[in-house]
Amino acid sequence: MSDTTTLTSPAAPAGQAPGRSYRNYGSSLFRRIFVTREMAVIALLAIVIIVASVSVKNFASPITFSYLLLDTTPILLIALPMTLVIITGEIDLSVASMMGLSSVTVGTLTQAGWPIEVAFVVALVVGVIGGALNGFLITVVGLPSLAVTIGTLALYRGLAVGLLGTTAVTDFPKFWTDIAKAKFAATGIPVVIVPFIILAVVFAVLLHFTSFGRGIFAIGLSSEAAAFSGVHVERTKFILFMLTGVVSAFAGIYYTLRFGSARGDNATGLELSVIAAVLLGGVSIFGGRGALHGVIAGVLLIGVLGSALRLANVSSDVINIITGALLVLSVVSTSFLAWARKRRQRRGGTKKTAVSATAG
Amino acid sequence: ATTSSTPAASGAATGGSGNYAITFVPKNLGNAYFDASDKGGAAAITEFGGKYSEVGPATASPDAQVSFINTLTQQQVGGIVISANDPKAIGDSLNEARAAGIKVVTFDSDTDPSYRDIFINQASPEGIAKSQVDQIASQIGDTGEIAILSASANATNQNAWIDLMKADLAKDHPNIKLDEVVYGDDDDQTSFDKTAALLQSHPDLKGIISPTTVGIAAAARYLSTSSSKGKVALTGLGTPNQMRAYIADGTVTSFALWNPADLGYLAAYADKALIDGTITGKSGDKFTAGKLGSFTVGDKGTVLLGDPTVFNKANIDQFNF
Amino acid sequence: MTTSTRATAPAPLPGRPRGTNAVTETLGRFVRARETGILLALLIVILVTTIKNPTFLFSGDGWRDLLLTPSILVLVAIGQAVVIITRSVDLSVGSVLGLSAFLTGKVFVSFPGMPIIAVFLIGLIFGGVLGLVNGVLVAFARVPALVITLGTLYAYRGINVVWAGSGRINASDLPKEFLALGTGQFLSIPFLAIIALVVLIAAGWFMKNIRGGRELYAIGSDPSAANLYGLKVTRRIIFAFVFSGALAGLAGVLYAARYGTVDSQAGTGFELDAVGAAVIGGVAIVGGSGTVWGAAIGAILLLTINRALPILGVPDFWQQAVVGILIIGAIVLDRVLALRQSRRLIKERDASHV
Amino acid sequence: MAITPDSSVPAALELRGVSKAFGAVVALTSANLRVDLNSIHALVGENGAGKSTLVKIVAGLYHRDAGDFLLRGESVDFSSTAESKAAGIAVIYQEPTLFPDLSVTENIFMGRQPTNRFGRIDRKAMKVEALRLFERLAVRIDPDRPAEGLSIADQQIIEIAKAISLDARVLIMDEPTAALSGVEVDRLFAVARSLRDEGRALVFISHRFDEVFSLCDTITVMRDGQYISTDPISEVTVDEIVRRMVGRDVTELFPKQEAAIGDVVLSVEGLTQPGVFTDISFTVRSGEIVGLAGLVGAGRSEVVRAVFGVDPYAAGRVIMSGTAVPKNSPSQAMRLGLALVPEDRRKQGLVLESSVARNATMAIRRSLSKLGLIDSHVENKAAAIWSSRLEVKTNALDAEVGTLSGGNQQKVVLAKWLATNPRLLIIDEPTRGIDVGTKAEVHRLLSQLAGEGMAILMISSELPEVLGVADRVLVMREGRLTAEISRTEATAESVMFAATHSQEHAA
Ligand SMILES: Nc1ncnc2c1ncn2[C@@H]1O[C@H](COP(=O)(O)OP(=O)(O)OP(=O)(O)O)[C@@H](O)[C@H]1O
Ligand SMILES: Nc1ncnc2c1ncn2[C@@H]1O[C@H](COP(=O)(O)OP(=O)(O)OP(=O)(O)O)[C@@H](O)[C@H]1O
Ligand SMILES: [Mg+2]
Ligand SMILES: [Mg+2]
Repeated sequence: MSDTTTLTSPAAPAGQAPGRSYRNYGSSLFRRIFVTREMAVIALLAIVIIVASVSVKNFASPITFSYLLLDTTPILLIALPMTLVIITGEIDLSVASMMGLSSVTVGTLTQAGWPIEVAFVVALVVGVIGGALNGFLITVVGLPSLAVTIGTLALYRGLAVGLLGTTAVTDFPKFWTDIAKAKFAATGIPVVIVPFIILAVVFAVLLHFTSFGRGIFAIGLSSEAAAFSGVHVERTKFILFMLTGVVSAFAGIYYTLRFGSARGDNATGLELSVIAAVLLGGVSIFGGRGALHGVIAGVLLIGVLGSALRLANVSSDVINIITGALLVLSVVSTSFLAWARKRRQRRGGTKKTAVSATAG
Repeated sequence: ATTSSTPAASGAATGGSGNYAITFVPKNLGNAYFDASDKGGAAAITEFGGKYSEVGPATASPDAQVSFINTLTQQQVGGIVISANDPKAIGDSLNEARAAGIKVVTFDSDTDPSYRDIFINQASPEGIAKSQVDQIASQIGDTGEIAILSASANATNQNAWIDLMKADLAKDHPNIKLDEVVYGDDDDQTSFDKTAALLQSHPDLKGIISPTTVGIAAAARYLSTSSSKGKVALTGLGTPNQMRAYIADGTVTSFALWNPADLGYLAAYADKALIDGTITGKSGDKFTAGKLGSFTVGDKGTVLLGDPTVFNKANIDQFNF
Repeated sequence: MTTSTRATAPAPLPGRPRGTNAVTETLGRFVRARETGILLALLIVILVTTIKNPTFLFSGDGWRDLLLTPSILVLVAIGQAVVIITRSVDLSVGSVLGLSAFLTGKVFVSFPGMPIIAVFLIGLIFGGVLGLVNGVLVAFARVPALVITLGTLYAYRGINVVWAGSGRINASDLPKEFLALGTGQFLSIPFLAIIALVVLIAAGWFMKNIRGGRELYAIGSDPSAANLYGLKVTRRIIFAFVFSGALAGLAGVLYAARYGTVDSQAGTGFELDAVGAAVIGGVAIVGGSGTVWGAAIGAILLLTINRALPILGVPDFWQQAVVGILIIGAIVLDRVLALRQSRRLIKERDASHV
Repeated sequence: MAITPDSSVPAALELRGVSKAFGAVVALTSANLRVDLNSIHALVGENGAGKSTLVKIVAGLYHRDAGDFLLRGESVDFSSTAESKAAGIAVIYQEPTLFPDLSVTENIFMGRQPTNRFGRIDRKAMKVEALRLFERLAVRIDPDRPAEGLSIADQQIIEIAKAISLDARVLIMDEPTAALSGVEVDRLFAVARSLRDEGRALVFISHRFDEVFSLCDTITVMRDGQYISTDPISEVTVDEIVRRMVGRDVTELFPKQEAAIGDVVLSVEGLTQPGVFTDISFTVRSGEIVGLAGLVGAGRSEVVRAVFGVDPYAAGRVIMSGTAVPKNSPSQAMRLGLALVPEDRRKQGLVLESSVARNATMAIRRSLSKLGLIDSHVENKAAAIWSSRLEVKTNALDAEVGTLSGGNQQKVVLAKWLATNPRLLIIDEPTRGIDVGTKAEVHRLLSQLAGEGMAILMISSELPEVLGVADRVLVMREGRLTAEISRTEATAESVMFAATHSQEHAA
């Protein structure tokens, strides 16, 4: 401990001989990147695509992927903010109802003669308000998010159904309905993928490369410790719920245009698909763990599997069974792998020599 | 095998493809009514040597139907026979299917005419509405309060019938008052609980019309065990198998339905005629549908099956579907 | 008025006069209980609706439906509450209910002479086995229950649809006596309500007074501490899921008896109602606290609101919105009452310090 | 009270050549421990020496990789804590582990509640028994209140009550006194001695040598997961033990440097939160170390939490160099130069499942980011600076903090807050669970930081620490400030008097 004299405040240059030096990582780069839950999902996705291309007739065509993207875009979109919400240890079950409400908002306003662009804006504002209501009840009143969003799931759906009643609004400007379905010529890639990619980049940076994101992970692992470190726990959650609301509203607008139909029951039950995909993508429901690339792969995996099986004339019930089993298997397998690794280490453990940080 | 993203085949079919792979897409699977109708379709397709299959979503939502339609387009089937969950939402995907040369027939529940080649109408809406109103009127003595238990709030056919019933009631049955229309979402439990609520909120209710097979069965089940049994009349559209017990115990006097198997049978033959190029769906086209004889395409590409059958104690045992 | 907070510890305990004090203490505990607020809300709903339309309560069918309608959900919510108390959740209950209901019908179709009691047992055991699958996956794989049961929700439902196809069980397939159970009454109390009440009392007693029950609370309160205590965590978690599954299975049998029609979609969405009922009834979603009584009251409130709305003149289309508002209102009310109580506790502590 | 280490009587508990590794981290290489009945056995060693790991092996929580484990001469192999419990071993773990939602009584008796004939839990008997235990420990805790919200000290006492009530033949206590103050410690020792005299074997782990020497009969020293020595306590001195622990000489003296005391940095005026603390006013100047003393439960932690903005307060003001510190906003407080090292490092100080690097840079993550983005290389570099200065023992910077030993975890918390370069450092129990070498170092560090002009507010339940380090001592009792004593006047007596004055049960 001869170095104790060098203990100075960090304002002093960092170059002075420290007492110890540290390895940055305990395992190799290869292990850190490839032996992860996210990579497992991505690998599985690749395998499913390859197998399906070879064995399922009509699968390996661009049209498969353009349909796939058109169909899964709402889930892809909502999965982004949902991932962040779940990493903080909360959950939002009201997303599909918010899609319905946003859809109905666009429908009623255009029906009443408003310009559709204004209707879009109003729908997004409705999304912000709905998200803020969730956020308010959860962070300010202090209620559990599962309970609150079960309530708003009913409320937002109820408002949507109440507003439109039996009617469905189907008259939308062709310009907009075409955009929702447009593809980049020849490639078959739908245009809606552009806003998704932009949002995906924004959310990935927000989650993985900002101090806000660091706070999100800390909240999920220990919100008390996060609060003691100056993380705005409540504010962060509030923002995330608002983001979820507005992205859900955006997905609702897309849904309306894609199907050219605004109805109160649009997208019913989509929340479970979103959550299933997020969990499949390796996000821990207890919070604190997860990454966006895994989530996107998770959504696509469910989507690709579904379209391959449909093409292979597998009925929708069997597809549901497979989706459910996949979800269970994926989480069980991670804990099984962890268990197996532990066993292996335990057996080999005694022979290893002490590897710890070298004293300076 | 890759196909180009926009199939070259033109929409204006001159037919003759001979591709008799016809797929039925019901509103949802696990629905007895569609089970019966699709069986009729299967019978017809076997008769003319085509390839029958059935796909569909587990719950009745339009977006799920779209995925299936897209898949069928990719699989290059010859024809699609579909009961639409939304008049508009599945339209684009149907048109893409038609652009790929697939012949689209809607049955039971239609889309906008621009999205399909032909609609097989089970019965004329006017006929259905009138038969329902007449039955309830005779059962309650043409006076008193009634209510309607419908399927989902967006069901196109239901809403059309209900509007016609309202008009009919206003015109010919001034003493009958329609208290309320409630929606059981074609779900047993919801319909059941809505029936209970109806009876509670309208103590003077004399009759219920439920123009949906799920709804009428659930309502009958509730009535049969409540103190209103025999006091509140119930009629509507139901299948004989589901209603047999309630006709027998007197909960229900009569109800109506067309034969769903015939509906599917006719739809299959109509699709064959389109595939063959015998018809194109314009008004006045004629085709023969096996044992059902010959039919003429009417206004807006609609083919009418015929009048519904009214079931009562006397005739119910002759039917099994 | 009570002896709570920082007790004057070694003070002789048994010196307390029995009569009045015990009564006030029980009363005090009741007033402070988390379930009280929600019970109050339920009574208000019933009262207001009855004033608007007396037949809501004072008519044969009204009284019967008040008790009958929530009975099935009460059963499922009891099981759900037990699972949530152990810091898990069982989203597969709706699918288990559906499968069990369909099985019930199939049993009667295949073996028309089957005694009704045997069908009940079959339903219980069948549900228990499905719950066992959940429990084993959750407890051994140490995977969050929400994920596992979301998976089995899909899987069980899928099995149901594959099995049932487009088939359905109609009332005419079921024996008369069995159907009579679904709506019949004993001393003007429906059988279903009696079954639910018996299960409720048994479960409530178990959770409060038996070691196994208390250990469920402990596990939910802090699983790692439960491990350090040497509690049989795995076994208890499996038990909770088997219990929830068995009750969902029983509920499936009762569903068949009550509704008479069962298709492959029976029980869809029940999971959210059950979780909602438990949460509304004060069962903390993070485990460790709440009672099955609360969950049962929550279930009754949820369904009674549903039935009251049309009577109160809320148009059909707006009812779901009102239900949403009421759910939120109920949990906010619960929260406000809890806050008030903790504030009161602090005040009492201050007073005792002086 | 003769100690017979090599008698033919089998030891109550014996471990020979035990090893244990967690992945690449080797916690124990060859640990020995032999505990006799009728004795209290001290187990000492630096942070991370492997004491707690050894305890957990005995408790059946971990399985040893190699070595022998004998109980009364017979080889045993526990695969769960239930088995060790059944074999007569009770353990108080280093970190209290209670069920927050359950009542204090239920916490004590969970899993073995008294029942009547029908298996129904006999609540009354249970409560009477709990009150009896508390009486024996001379504490006042409401047996019906939930464990949620209890202070660490009270939690520790419940752990002790729980262990005693097990009536075990072997009682192992892993730093039970770390959170306790004088009175409770004395009481605990009286109970421990009476248990010994009843013929039981006790193992006592502590970093406080005065306690070890006053209580124990035998002492075993461990270093780096290895057995070093076992001696009767009367035959060794503190200096010798310390030398064996760290492998060289250490002075336990607190090297207080004189620092120029400057302007007022923090001033707190009339801070009040009903039921917790009342009318608290004090100042801290730059270069000054202010000690905040008092019995456990006096409300010291609550005051500093309110100052930092984690807890609310009803009335009063907090002023930092003339600027008002807004209520309920730790991040604003941090911006104004406050730092708080909280008392409960596992819940409040650290995100246990996160890496050393993430934790160490948690409080400076905003200043580390460029254009709003954080680079993990920058993060690692920043984390390494303070970790290395405090000699944090870790395998790599991405190791989960939860896998570090208690003392090393505390160092990470210190690193995290020193990295913010605060003007006022509030530090709640700075050396709880820290070994002697590091402790002296922390004190030197505090002194040095003060010398550089930092203002320091230190809460400590250890009187020698307060007296040795502080320039000025504030004393709290039952939520009120009762005395302010300058360094020259501060003695053990004067501080204790202010802390306990007018308390009936004061020792
Ligand atoms: N679960 C674990 N996973 C990985 N490493 C661990 C784990 N538990 C302990 N260790 C490591 O084992 C070593 C010994 O830790 P242990 O907690 O036994 O030390 P200790 O002597 O009790 O220290 P202290 O006095 O600080 O409490 C440390 O290096 C620690 O990091
Ligand atoms: N068992 C209890 N019952 C009720 N209130 C309690 C109990 N224990 C603590 N409190 C409240 O919490 C306050 C502070 O407790 P705490 O032990 O955290 O104080 P502290 O002086 O910061 O102790 P420490 O030495 O651990 O830092 C007390 O003043 C008291 O009001
Ligand atoms: Mg330790
Ligand atoms: Mg404290």
